[in-house]
Amino acid sequence: MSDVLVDIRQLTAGFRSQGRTLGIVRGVDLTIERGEVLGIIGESGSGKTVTGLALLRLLPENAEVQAERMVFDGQDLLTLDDDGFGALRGARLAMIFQDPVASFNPAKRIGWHLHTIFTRADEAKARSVATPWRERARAILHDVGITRAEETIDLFPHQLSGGMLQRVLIALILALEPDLIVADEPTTNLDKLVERQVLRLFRDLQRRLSAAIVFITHDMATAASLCDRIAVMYAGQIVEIGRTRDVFEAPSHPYTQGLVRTSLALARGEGGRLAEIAGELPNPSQLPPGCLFEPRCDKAFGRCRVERPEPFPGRHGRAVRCFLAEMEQEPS
Amino acid sequence: MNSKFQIGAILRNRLALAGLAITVVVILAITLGAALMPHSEEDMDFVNLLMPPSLEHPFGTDAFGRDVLTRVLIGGRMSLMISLSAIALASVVGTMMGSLSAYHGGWTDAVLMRFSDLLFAFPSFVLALFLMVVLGFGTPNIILAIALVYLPIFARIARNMTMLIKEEPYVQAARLMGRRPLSIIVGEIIPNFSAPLLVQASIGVAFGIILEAGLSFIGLGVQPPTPSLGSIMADGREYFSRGPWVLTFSGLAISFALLGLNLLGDGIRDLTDPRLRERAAP
Amino acid sequence: MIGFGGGRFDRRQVFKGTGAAVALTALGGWPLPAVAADRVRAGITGYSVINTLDPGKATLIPEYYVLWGLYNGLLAFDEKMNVVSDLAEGFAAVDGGALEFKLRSGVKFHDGSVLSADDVKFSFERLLDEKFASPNRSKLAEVDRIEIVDPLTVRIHTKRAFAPLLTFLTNARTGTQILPHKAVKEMGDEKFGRTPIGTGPYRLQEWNANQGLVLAAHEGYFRGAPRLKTIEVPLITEESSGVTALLGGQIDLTSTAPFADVPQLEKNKAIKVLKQPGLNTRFISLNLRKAPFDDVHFRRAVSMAFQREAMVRAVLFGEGVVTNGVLPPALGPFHDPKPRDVTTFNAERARAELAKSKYKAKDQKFAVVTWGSGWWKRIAEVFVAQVNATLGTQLTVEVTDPNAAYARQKSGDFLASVWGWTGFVDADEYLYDILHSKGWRNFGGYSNPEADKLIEASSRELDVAKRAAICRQAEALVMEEAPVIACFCSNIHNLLSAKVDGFVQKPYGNYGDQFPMLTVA
Amino acid sequence: MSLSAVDRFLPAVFSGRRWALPPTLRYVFGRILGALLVLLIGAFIVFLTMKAAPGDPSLSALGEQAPPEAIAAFRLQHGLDQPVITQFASWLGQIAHGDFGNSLVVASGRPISNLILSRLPTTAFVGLYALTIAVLSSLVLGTVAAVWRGKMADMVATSIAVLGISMPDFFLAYMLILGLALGLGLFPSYGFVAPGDSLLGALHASFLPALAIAAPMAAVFARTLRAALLEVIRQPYVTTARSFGLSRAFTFLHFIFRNALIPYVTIVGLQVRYVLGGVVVIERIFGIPGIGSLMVDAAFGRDYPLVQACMVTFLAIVLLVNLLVDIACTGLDPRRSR
Repeated sequence: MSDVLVDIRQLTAGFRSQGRTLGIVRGVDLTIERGEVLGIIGESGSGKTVTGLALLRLLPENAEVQAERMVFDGQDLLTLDDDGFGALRGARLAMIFQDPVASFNPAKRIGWHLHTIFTRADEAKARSVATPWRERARAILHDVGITRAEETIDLFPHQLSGGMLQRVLIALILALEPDLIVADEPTTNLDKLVERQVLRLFRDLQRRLSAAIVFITHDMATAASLCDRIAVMYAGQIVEIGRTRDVFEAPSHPYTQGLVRTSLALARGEGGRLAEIAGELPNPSQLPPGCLFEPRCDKAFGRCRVERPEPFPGRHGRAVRCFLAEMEQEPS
Repeated sequence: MNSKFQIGAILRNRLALAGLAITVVVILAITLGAALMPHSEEDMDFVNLLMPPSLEHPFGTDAFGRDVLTRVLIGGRMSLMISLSAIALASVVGTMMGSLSAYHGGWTDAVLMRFSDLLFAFPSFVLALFLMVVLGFGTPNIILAIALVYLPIFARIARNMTMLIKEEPYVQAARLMGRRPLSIIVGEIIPNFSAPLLVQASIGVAFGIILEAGLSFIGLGVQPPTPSLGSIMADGREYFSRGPWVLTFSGLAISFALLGLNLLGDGIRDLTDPRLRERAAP
Repeated sequence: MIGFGGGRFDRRQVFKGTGAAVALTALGGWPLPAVAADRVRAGITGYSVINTLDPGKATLIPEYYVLWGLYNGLLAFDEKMNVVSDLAEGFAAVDGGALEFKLRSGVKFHDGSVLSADDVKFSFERLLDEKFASPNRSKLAEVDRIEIVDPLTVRIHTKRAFAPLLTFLTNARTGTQILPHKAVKEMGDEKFGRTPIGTGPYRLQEWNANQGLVLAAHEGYFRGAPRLKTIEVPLITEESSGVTALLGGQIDLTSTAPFADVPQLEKNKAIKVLKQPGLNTRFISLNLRKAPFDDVHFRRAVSMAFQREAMVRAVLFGEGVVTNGVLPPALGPFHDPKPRDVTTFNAERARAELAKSKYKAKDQKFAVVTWGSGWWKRIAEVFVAQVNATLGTQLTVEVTDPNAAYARQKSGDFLASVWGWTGFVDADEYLYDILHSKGWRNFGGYSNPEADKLIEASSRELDVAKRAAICRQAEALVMEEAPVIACFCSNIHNLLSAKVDGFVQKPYGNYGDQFPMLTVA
Repeated sequence: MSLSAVDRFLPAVFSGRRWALPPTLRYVFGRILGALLVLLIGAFIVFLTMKAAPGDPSLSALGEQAPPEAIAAFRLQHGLDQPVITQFASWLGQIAHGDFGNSLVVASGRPISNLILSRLPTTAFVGLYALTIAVLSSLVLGTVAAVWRGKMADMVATSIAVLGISMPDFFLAYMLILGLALGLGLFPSYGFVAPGDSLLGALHASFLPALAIAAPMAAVFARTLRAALLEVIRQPYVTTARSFGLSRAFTFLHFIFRNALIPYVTIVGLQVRYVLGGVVVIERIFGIPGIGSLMVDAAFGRDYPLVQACMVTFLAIVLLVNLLVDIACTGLDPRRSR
């Protein structure tokens, strides 16, 4: 058994609509190692959420997902039927969603959610736990920093704040003890203070479970503070991937460079507007013939307009989808 | 993941399409078709009383030897006319009532909406029956009764929508510019919820046809010799065992027309209510 | 709560254990359409209201249907409409023009009391009492006083000779049925109407307003206890529902039948149809006080402008006969079968009469009032369509409800209205009430002194043949002026399930009086 | 311990900070008061409207042969010649004592309250029967249509639903009589068996009328359920449930269906108006002695006090059901209780 937990080759995903398929994810290659935190960064529409959902096979029915290879812990996910996949979810794979409020069943109390998850986890791990569920619930809520656990158990989701709910959600994941957690912008809807607390929880979570986390975000700084590696997505492709330090300190793709610039500007308190990358994501039905970033790229040249760049590998697992990176590397 | 879905989507569209087709066929039938019929809906033929369906009379003849098909077509026109008038009346009055109520708030709101709630709390057919007894017989009274039954539905929609829209900046601006409330309501507010009104109206027309038929069926219908679908059915019920075709065909005709209207109503709602459209992306 | 649907029964009956089938039903089994042989379900169809079972207060046909089985009159009709004895064994004219009635001895009321002359005197005087305000008071209006000769002999003195008196003392739509003096006094009028006591073959056992009644056999009935112990009488508002109920086995007998269904039902072996032309008259009531019907030529024109035969076919599906006046064929010698020109369709003559009239056809746009959704409505439809076609008028139909139509008749707020009467047993009720200038059913305001004299004379003539001749003469005189437009007389029907026998139909539309005659196979 | 048991076990009892009862009660009381107010105003408007109606109850009450003296006596006895205001005042006074007065025409001289109380169970039985048929069939149709949305099953279920709405109930009633009663002889075409006498017999005898009333309702319910299920299926918490690997059945029952129940119950409650409306014609066709046929008889007979009482009864039933649905929805949807 290697350290590679997830291995994905040429993942594509799109949605059928009015007889056509609109591509969202266009050939993503990804390996995730056990226990690592991988950040996926991109603006909305870049395909990062769809990638995450595709990983757990949670896309709606009108989605079309294909891949050359999708392996989780040695198991071929492509040949797995829906029931088999369902057995993996919640047991070994889990996901945290952007909107904690909408993630809870509004008709049920917090305690019910916890109880349901305990049952699911015990069933997945084929164990029986003697501890009364209420006690377990109290303990796990304490673990995620909810001090008034006893009361919280009896409350309905709508009676809790977003931050509290995100904590509860993390508690649920904690109870499930999965090997891989996909977290889709889990802190986006929270204010700065709560966000910091939740991020700390994530770090705890990762440490306690030694689970791999795919942390999807649009915020470079958040990613940098948490992740071991970072993948930058643009228009359904990973344009740059590498160790956080490498990517952050020496962004290679012009898009990554833009993101880092923006992030630094924000951190310095400058208005981000100037530093933002001008332009918009390409329309999926009218993709440019060459590099997908070319229309917005200030460094584009002739070749970029006619040829689509392949990932150019670098040191420490670095890969960049840009002809410039290829040229820079060539002399050495 | 599955390709059947798409077929389903088309099929669902097809249902709406079928609704449109049926409605068009029905409208053509009660206008052009009725005009082309060789028989008159009123001329009695005492030789051919209660004749079963034949080539000459596809739906048979009634107790007066009148061609049932012709009467169904003309009656359909009458029923539709009654229902359309009633719904038009209900939508105009109800919308104005709801909008004014929401716009002014306070006592106006309390009184108008309590009245609307009250109308709404009676079973629709019971209310219509009561109104017919009070108002007396005749087509204008049927229209009035159906309109009163349907009024609160429009009032509610209008009130809810106006509540939302009246806070919009452009409405506030119009108010600051000193425009009269009525002009603001008619010019700025109502046009902004014409879509749900339209959906409700299309459903209402079907509802009105059923209500008219029900009233006619228990003997509170339009005045003879003018036929309406309900009065033809009421006649047919009188001699159901002797000439079952009269009730059966007029009943099937009304069901066919309502099928079209309902499918069409569904289609319009799907088109205008974005929440019901299948989303292209999560 | 008692009901009358499939397999209905009342709980007491079950606990008594009569009939294994019924008992099984109670244990949750399927309702069985079969009934025990000692009961019959006789539906009153086409009606939903019975207000009172006090003959002195009764006005509605369904009330009579039931009370004919609860009471007896002094006299009764046989199936040929001959007056025969009932509570009176016989009668004779005594000197001074009075009628003397000998009562049967030992006749018992439902409460066990015995009938005596005092009960007769009380019943009639109660009817005559103005404070009691009986709707049937007119039947005895000519009675001067009632004399008790002995406990079983009564004399009725009239103010003057009054021919209809005997028919008015029958157990028909008369109100002159005999009540127990003591019981009525004890209960009071109001209560008596709800818990009636008579001498009839059945007594009231249960009564659910607007739903139906249950009658139980009167064991002390003077002709012997009836065979059928229980008669359920559900009120079935819709005539057509009555037919489906009979076909479905939920009832055994109906009081009427929808005209349209009769031919099919006659072919159905599971059902017996009894029918004959009934004692009724259907006409278009005209308001002679207003234009255009104040003009005799216009009335005649309209009367000759439509085919009554077509009307009978389209309205009654053939279940009736055209009439040339108000006296129906079932009145025997009183009816004149000879067709009259004025009540026979003739387009040319109709238009000729119209030409003589001071009114122009094209100006006539008034509505003919009718009601309901059934055959009353169809009369107006056929009438209006034909008259318009023949004369070029532009009459319309106005459908209201029976109540509003009647209110308008009484107040004179109409020009023409479909109208009719049913169940009248004496020619006087037709001629005097409808056509005499003082008749209270003369809504159109018709007045002809010559006719008035003839009608009055007819009621003084005790010889039937002579009286009938005067009546025919009066009718002929009146109809020439077409104060009402005679249309037809409809058949009366009873539907019986094949296993029920013994019902003898009489032209006035009898019902409850036949309950003791019924047998169930 | 099953999960639903847990859910039931969880409420208030153990926790300290509990406020649920007083506001909820206050809410319920408020609603009851509001309903009573509407009832009162409704009764008032019905009374005034009825007085404006044409026709004369004395004519129906006494029949066509009634002479003028009898009519005058009747009008005097029932105060019909008094001013409307006087009549209304005495009517209100009676109602305050739970007395609707006596019927004038339909059951002359009988207390209306008795009449209505004797009819109410019948209508309630047929209505609830119809409602049960409608709810059960719509649960199946709506769920099938939503789960297999866009597929053949959806097509079939949706088509049945649309057909159900498109067929007037009274026409359906006649077709049912023609086919199932007179044709195949499976059910009686007429009459009513009281459930107190024989429950099976009652269910059998009232099947056709209940079905005729239920069909259009079932269609509306099924469409509502389908739409609600489809709406809920798209909710993020359903995706969350799937991401937890919870079984399909569990997810459907506790996440999807449970939440779709809220709009569904609301619509079912609203449709009670429809049930009561349908009852009027259907009761008449099948000869069922319920409030509906009473109302029709009263209306045609111009039995003013009875029509008024029927209208007020109908109003009261609708208001009561609305109240119950409201409370049920508050129970179903914790977000409502605030």
